[in-house]
Amino acid sequence: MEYVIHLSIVSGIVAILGMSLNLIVGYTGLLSVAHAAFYGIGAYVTAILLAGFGVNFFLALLLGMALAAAVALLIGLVLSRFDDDYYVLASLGLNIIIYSVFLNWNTLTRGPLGIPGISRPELGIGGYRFGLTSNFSFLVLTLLCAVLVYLAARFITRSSFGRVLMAIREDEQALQVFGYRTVYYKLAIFVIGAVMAAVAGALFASYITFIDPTSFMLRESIFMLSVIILGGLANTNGAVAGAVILVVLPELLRFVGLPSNIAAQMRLLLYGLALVLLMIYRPQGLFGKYRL
Amino acid sequence: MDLFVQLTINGVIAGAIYALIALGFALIFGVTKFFNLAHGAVAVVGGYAAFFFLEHAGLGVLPAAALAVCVAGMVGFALHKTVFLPLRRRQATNLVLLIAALGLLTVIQALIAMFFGSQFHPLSQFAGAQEVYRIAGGAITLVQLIIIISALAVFGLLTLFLKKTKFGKAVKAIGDDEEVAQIVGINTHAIIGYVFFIGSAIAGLGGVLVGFDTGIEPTMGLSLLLKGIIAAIVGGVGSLSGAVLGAFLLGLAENLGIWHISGEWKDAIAFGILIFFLIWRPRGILPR
Amino acid sequence: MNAKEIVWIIIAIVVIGGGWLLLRDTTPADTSPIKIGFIGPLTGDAASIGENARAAVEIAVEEVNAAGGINGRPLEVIYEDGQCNGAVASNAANKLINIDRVPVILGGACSGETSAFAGAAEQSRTVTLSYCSSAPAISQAGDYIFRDYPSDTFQGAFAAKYMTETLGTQNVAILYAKSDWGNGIKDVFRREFEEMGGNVVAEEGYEQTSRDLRSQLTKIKAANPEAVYFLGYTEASIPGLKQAKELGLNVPLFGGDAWDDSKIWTDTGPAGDEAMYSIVYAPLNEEFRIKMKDRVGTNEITICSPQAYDGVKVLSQVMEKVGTDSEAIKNELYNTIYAGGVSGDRIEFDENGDLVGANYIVKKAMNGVAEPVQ
Amino acid sequence: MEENILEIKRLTKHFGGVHAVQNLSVVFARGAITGIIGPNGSGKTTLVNLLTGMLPMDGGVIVSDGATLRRMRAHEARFYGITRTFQNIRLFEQMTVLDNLLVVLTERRVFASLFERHGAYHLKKAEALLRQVGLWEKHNELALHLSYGQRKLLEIARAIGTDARVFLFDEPFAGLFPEMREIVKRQLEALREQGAAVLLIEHNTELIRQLSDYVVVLDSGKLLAEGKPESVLRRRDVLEAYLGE
Repeated sequence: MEYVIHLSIVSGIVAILGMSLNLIVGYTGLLSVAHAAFYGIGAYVTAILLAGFGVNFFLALLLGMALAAAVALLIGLVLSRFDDDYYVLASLGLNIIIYSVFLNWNTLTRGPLGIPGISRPELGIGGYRFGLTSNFSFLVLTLLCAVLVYLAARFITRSSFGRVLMAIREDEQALQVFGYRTVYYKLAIFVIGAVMAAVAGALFASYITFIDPTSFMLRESIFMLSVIILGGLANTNGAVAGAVILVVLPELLRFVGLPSNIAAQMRLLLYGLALVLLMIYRPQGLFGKYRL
Repeated sequence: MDLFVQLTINGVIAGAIYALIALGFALIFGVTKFFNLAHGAVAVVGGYAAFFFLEHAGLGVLPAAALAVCVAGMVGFALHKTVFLPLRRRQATNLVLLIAALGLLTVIQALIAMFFGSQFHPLSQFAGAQEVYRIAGGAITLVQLIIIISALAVFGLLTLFLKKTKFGKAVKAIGDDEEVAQIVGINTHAIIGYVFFIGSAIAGLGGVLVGFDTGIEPTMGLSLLLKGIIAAIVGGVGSLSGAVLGAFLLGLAENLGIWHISGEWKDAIAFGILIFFLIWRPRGILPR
Repeated sequence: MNAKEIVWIIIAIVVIGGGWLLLRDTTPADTSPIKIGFIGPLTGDAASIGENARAAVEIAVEEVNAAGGINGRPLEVIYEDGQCNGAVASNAANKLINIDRVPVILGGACSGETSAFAGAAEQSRTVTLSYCSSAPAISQAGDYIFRDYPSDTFQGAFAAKYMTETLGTQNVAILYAKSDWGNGIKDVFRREFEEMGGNVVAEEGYEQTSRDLRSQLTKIKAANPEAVYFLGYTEASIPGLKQAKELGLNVPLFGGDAWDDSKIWTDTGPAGDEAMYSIVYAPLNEEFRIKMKDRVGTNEITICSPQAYDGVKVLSQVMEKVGTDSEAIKNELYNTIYAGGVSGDRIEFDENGDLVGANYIVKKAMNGVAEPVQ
Repeated sequence: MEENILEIKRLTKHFGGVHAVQNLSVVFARGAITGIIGPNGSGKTTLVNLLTGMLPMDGGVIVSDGATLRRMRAHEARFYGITRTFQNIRLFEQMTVLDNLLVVLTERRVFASLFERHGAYHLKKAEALLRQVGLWEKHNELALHLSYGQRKLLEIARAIGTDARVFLFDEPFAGLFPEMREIVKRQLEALREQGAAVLLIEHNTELIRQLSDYVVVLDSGKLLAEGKPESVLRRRDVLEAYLGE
């Protein structure tokens, strides 16, 4: 049962990442592979404040979201000049640069040593304090966050704003002629997505109680991208489904009983193969409403 | 002064390696216009094929290297035939191709790790002791000289070949406009297939030479490739001379850059250059 | 296949798989194998360390079982990939803890792996014996967390002392891998070395995936050190040592225990001559080397493989005595002394679960082999 | 209020060495359809792109309601009441027909668009527009699933939905069946009734003769002739420019 709770927490965190990235990639058509950077910013701010200064989790979470928003604004400004392949490449470069900062700014992030001893969230009402130390209570918090993000994503995509995002994806230049300053929309959704990713980062840091830069590498961004490509672009439900599938399926593979020397590589192999086959046979993913 | 000379030499060596990757990448990009991320995997295939021929088939250094280059070329050709061509036939967008290529990169690296293990293998032990030459106070080994010469020779031969032959003209025509090229009777699919072979073979050569200079491992593909792509973009996308220029520029900037910045920022420097160029000079130094 | 079918198939797989996970029998019979978990990077950038350690564990398990197992029950190891990544290692540990219900996890390798699941292990009272995590912070990770790999504190201090007192060097440069291990030892070394009056003339890091260290070495050479403290793993050290020689950096190179891998010295050949490194004293390990070579095909023994091997031996000794209850194992580990390991002649744990008093010696490479220095 | 909504003076655009539009000065009148004809490559579409800011102009000015603009950016076109259709149809393909229309009706400000307050009004208006071109039955289809003619109609409806005062139609009749032509014609004439300035790029001289009040002939980016359709379309140089292509 604990294992199921664990997987649910991880799925919830990945689902938040998937839903937020889907706003950027699936709805707005900006193929960003920099999402792990914001995930990392959320995680690091939370970790540093919790482990170093004993700040309350929820305050740390808010600060993490704020910093992610600020960085996303800068990065979004840079990225707003590119499209298609160049967007991918530029976002990839920015992810690597931010990863380098996590890795090399030792005085702040402790570099490769990582930050241990991050505490679980604590709810304090008056003199009564309640720590979310059990995995079950943490699952409730994670699901609460995931549901909030889900509702936010649904609200955004069903609003006029969301319609503009899709139109940007389809034909940005034509949309401009109809009076939209598309660059602001792109920036806005990029920042919104980054803030949501920061929530996931804060949850991750607090759940695992330890973070180091390896969790925020380019590889993670590519994983998040696979989540929504598999689940389906421009579909919030699809992003959730993709997250659950990509978290649970590899875990199931642990039970297949392959010889240990190929089991691990087999997982990578299947993952790569899935990407190729999806692109060939179903480029919109399982539940996608948008074909790349 | 010595420091400067040596850092410059280091930069040129790194640049030559990047150039070999960037040349093949730019050649393929020139006709297909998509970012072939599987290009990095092809370089790994080249390195491991050489390792296989040296270690298990007992071949000499030159035949093993030559065969490895061919294997890399054939793998590139096969990827084109089985994945990229069908996708391009149905007008898949660049992003679809890019993600498929990413999947291929993952698959190939996993396969190599399954068959050869994840260890690091230097190939230099098959080539015997290394001669070290001194140039203006800086040091360079024979392998490194060969890398620089190969990069320049491949660039020269490739340019000449594309300029002088009918094949080269067809490649240029496809690069300008694939549909028009098809209309005037060029068998574009066949030509693109050959381009994949040539480009991948060059990357394979890069992989082999990296193996002799430092060593090979299954995961080296992505970092090699990313440097190659940066070089190709900084130089001017799709242009061969641009790719070479960009590669040497990148190599020099990385290695001279850490003169004053600590070495662990090397990757950040490389990608910083990429972002800088993308913003202020997106067509590169020598646009096609 | 249309979308709906695919969806249904996947839902079916997830439901069936999940149900099977929940419902299957997890109580082992008494003659059944004793299962313990293993976590290490079997894929990804650090895969060579994890694969090599797995080979060492397999050898140890075979030896234990050949000698009759643990009280007649064979030992079985469930290998899980941690990818040197906190999130992945945490998934792996949760599976081992909650599904396989292992009493002991041998792992993880990277400090990032161990730190990421230490909380879960502590909470579920699962004994964790890391064979590779060196980060000083792991000492405080919990009662159930042990390691038979020394904390960085010891090695950095030893190297500082050796380089000032025995080698008599005052001005050294540091070249280190940007990993928990490299960075951790570097920090301790630098502090201790400067406290002893030494002077660090240059400090250069490199990303773990980097194989071209020429420019870092060029800068180091220009700083004119009397010696270089070079903390690298096998993959970067082989080219790094060669590149140092090519560049004419003819000062003593001093490395960490990761250099106790004969692959480095056979592959670098003469370029490795005169290089030195510190390593925990271990009396006999020829047999282990031969067995490793039989298994992995090369003479490679990466950092931590000896500790992984010893870890299995220590655990079997403990389980032989107190059975498979994890609390009993934990209590016994604090009291146990294991002698004659391949990673050290005496393995025992202090009250933090750290290896006690690592006894370092220095080895020097010559003609492709590393031999202890008198 | 001035008679001329839009005027261009000495407008110039070149691509490399090629002059796509050269020193072009034209006046577009209120309540009139101005036909623009000329051989392929004569700069017709470039002119539309310049007027909507999709290309930056290299010289000259655009005068909108008497205000002189040296620069027009794409998102500003709507502010000056200019809208367009595209020769090669640029719909928002993977969006529904209804969304294609709604997107040009709704709130332009970023944050206000998140909290749209006039949704019901926009929906009614979109429905009316779609009914006008006979596409309401298709409103839930993706734009890419429409037939060629329906796509053209949707683009025209989208342009009309913007409430612009200057409409630039780039070959709206090309490839349409007669019944659809009639729908388009009705739309154009209705716009003229309402006092808009309509620019009509069209190859079919018969249509130009029927519809336009004024004709501008371009050749190699330069003004070749202008005037009433009857007189312009009779001129020899105009005919030669056409026959020469």
